[in-house]
Amino acid sequence: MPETAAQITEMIIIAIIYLGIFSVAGLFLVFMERRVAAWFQLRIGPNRVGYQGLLQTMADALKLVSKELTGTVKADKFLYNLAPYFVIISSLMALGLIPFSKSFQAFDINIGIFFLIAVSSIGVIGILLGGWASNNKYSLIGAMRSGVQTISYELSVGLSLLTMVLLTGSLQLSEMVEVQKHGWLILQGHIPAVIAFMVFMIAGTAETNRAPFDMVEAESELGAGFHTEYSGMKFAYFFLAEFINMFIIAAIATTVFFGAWLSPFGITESLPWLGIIWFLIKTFALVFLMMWFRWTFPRLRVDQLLTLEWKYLLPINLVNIVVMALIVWQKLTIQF
Amino acid sequence: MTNAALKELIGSWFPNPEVPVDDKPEKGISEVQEPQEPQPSSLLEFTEEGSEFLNIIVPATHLHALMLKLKTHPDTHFNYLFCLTGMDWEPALGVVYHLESTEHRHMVVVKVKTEDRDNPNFDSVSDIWRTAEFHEREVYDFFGIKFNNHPNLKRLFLTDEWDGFPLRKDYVDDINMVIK
Amino acid sequence: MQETTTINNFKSEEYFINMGPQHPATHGVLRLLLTIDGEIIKKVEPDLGYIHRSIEKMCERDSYQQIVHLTDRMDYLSSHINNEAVCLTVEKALELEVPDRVKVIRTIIGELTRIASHCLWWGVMGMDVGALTTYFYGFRDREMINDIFEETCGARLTMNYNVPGGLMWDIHPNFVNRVKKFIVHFKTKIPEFDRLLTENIIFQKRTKGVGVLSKEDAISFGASGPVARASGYSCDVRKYHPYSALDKVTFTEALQTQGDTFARYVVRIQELWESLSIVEQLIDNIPEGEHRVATNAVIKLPKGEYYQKVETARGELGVYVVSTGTKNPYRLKFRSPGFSNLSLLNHIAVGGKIGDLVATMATLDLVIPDIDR
Amino acid sequence: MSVTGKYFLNSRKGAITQQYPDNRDTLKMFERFRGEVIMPHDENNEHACTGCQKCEIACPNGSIEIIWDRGIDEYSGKKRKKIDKFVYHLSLCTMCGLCIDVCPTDAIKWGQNFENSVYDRTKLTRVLNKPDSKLRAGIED
Repeated sequence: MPETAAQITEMIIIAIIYLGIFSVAGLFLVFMERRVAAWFQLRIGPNRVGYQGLLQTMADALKLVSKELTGTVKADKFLYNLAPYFVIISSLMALGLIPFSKSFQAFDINIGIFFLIAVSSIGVIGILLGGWASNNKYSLIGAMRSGVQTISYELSVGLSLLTMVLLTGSLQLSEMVEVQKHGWLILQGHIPAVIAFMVFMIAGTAETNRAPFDMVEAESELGAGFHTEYSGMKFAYFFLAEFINMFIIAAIATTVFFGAWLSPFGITESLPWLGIIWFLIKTFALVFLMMWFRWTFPRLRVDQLLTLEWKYLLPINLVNIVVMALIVWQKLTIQF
Repeated sequence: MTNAALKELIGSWFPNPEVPVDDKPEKGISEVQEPQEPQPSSLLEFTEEGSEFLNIIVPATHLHALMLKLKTHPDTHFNYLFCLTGMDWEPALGVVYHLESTEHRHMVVVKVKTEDRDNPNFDSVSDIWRTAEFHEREVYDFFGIKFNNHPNLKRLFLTDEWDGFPLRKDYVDDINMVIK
Repeated sequence: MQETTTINNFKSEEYFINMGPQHPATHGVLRLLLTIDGEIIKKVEPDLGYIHRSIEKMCERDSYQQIVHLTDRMDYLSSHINNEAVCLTVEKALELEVPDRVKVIRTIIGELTRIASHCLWWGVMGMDVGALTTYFYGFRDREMINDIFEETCGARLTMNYNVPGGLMWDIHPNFVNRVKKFIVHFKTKIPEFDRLLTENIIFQKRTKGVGVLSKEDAISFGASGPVARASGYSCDVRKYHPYSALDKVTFTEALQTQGDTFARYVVRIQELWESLSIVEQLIDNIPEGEHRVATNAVIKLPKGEYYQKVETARGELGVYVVSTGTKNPYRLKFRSPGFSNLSLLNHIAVGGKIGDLVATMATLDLVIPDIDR
Repeated sequence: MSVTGKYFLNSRKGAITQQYPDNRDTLKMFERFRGEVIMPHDENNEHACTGCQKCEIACPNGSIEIIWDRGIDEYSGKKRKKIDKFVYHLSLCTMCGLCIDVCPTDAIKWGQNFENSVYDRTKLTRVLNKPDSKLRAGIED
């Protein structure tokens, strides 16, 4: 087999594996959200299909696939159909960078973090397109809110990650993890790192359009926001992408703040394959935290959302970067 | 204020031009019942029969002036219009206003009537009590009573093309109405 | 700013949007015609009548016993209080003195209805501002009350427990125990309500200073109930015109002066405490006696006009009966609290955002069948 | 968050869900529950309805129709009213309870069945007295 063909085959195989991960993770996250929400709300949650309802989301996905695709007559058909793919492809691309373990990472480029931030903000184009092309006023309001929100909170995500990059000195994800062998970054950077983590979680929740920042959907205000006019599998793409984005935000936080696949205090250093388990445990803990937010807090108003970003998070972030720089300069980091 | 005091006060606002003011004492209920009696000293009719409140029956021309006075006069100060009812007395159409003063906590009922069934017409009180805006729309909707100077007088519950005024006694709808 | 063009009364930046009749925030089939400039609301115009059943016309053909069950279908969240209003009117007209036992039971169930209604409102309020979990907590407590009702009255929502002259049945033997259990349970839950929503900083930011209604406007718009009391207008019918056993209990009227959405919220939470204390005062002192006095099978009210007001969970409900002495009322008018409260929506929502409108509407606590009678 | 967190941890025992079709056997309605109007018959296939039509008058919606006849009462030998069919339109019924309240002989009662939905509208019109049933002895208006 010629080398290029082999490479292409390899890429295809990897792509298929990632697609599998994508769908399984997405479906599991949906299921987890439903169960967690149910437990918060004195309910039982889906427990009929499969063991403890594990196959419930599979059944739902099947139902969605088999449903009719409806749309408005005056919609811009091309953009309308294109929008879900934007959203889902951007989140799929971001997934490729996540270092599940030392050897399990699709591509480890030297601008890893930068690429993640860049890619994850493409998704908003899909939302804007979807809202615009649906020819629905509620969708349009939702899409505009989404644009405003994502552009604002992109800054905080970037800056809070930049704070941590000061510590590692590299944008490459694998190197960032290597640095954390001497203590997770949230410990190394202590106070500014904790602040950066908090800012990142808030901004990350906002960027994935989840409650309490679900201005975009805001079902009590806008019906369903930008995907009001979508149905069947196209709706499912949006839905799935939302959950994958949540997973990605949690995964980035795990990588940058909690040492990715590294076990706490190196207790399972000798068993490298356990890394993936550690990674998933940490990620799902953060995902759970985001779900906890969602099922507890009321939604912000759109102007308050912007106030929070521009008047509070951004200045805090900027100060935080300076503090972090001072700490790195004075070598005040905690290292084991 | 007691009903009698209210009656004294309110009655003095609209003296009957045909009767000298200090000529006759007010007779109250009996005058309403028997129109052959001598002219009352006020343009307003008062009655307390069959009701726990003081009822004032006012000619349509004086409705708005009376209402404004009732609201603004410091002794009456009826600032809370809590019920506005359209009525079909057969043949007369009318409106019943229930007023309360949040300061003095007394209540009064004002009634206004018209015999004109085809084009009943009263002055709107929505500039005095803003709640009347919706209530008058409801009355217009069900009784077809028009209110002059109402800011937005159109059907509230029924569709614009609805034919007839359902709460009138002579309204017939063979399909939707079940008569027992 | 450049000159704006105006077409059909719309400025070029403004556009028109339909909120409802099937919108999650309108809680029923209320349709609001919004004129919006971006996110800012310029005008709200309610469009009603989607479920108008003309109950007033139906009442003109029904006997007085039959009217009672129609009032269940008006404000279905405080159906018992609606029933009570009609029964009180009929009893007033007939000059019928009902036994003390009936009065006390009516008041207890009325206050429980109020608690149930406010529980539902609290859950839905949380949901409207985006906190979905409140819905289930509110419904859990409401469910306990509904079980009590079901055991005693036979139905959970449209109870029709009152008849002119008393109650349809005596209370169930378990009633007192269950209510006591509920009081103990609910006392631990209201602080939880507070912790979950009232003290939440996002919630306070969403509601404080939003939809401000001044006292003068509240009176002029005929507001009643918690909406008016949040503006500082003391209007509790239970205080000023006590009916049933309400003159025997002591309670303070919940009053706030800010008049904003948060004040309306706080008033309702306070009312939960008030109603609970009223129930607590009465539940041990249900006097023995008949649960009903006999009336004629055909009730004919004496000629005249009768007006009775009661305080439902939403405000002042008035029943205005005009009788000509026959077995049917000549004209029956329900002065529903929601109708007047809805009329002020345009006044307080203009200038706010869409999110504000939703929060404001949630605290007006509109029940659409009450408006579309 | 503390409130929701507490409920999350106690979710096992705190769930208030009624798993409805599964708990059909254990689900018991209260005895006063107003599900539908029924006419109890005893073991001799006898009911207590004298056909006085008070319920028919009391019903606000016309959901009760009594088709009656005059016949010889076999216990007393007198000629009196007898019901032929007690027709009950469940589709019109609002469960107000006035008919049961007004019934002088307690011939009709509330049934606790709440699963009232059927596939065919005609099934909602019921004849409450069983075929060949007759009036119990000693029941007078």
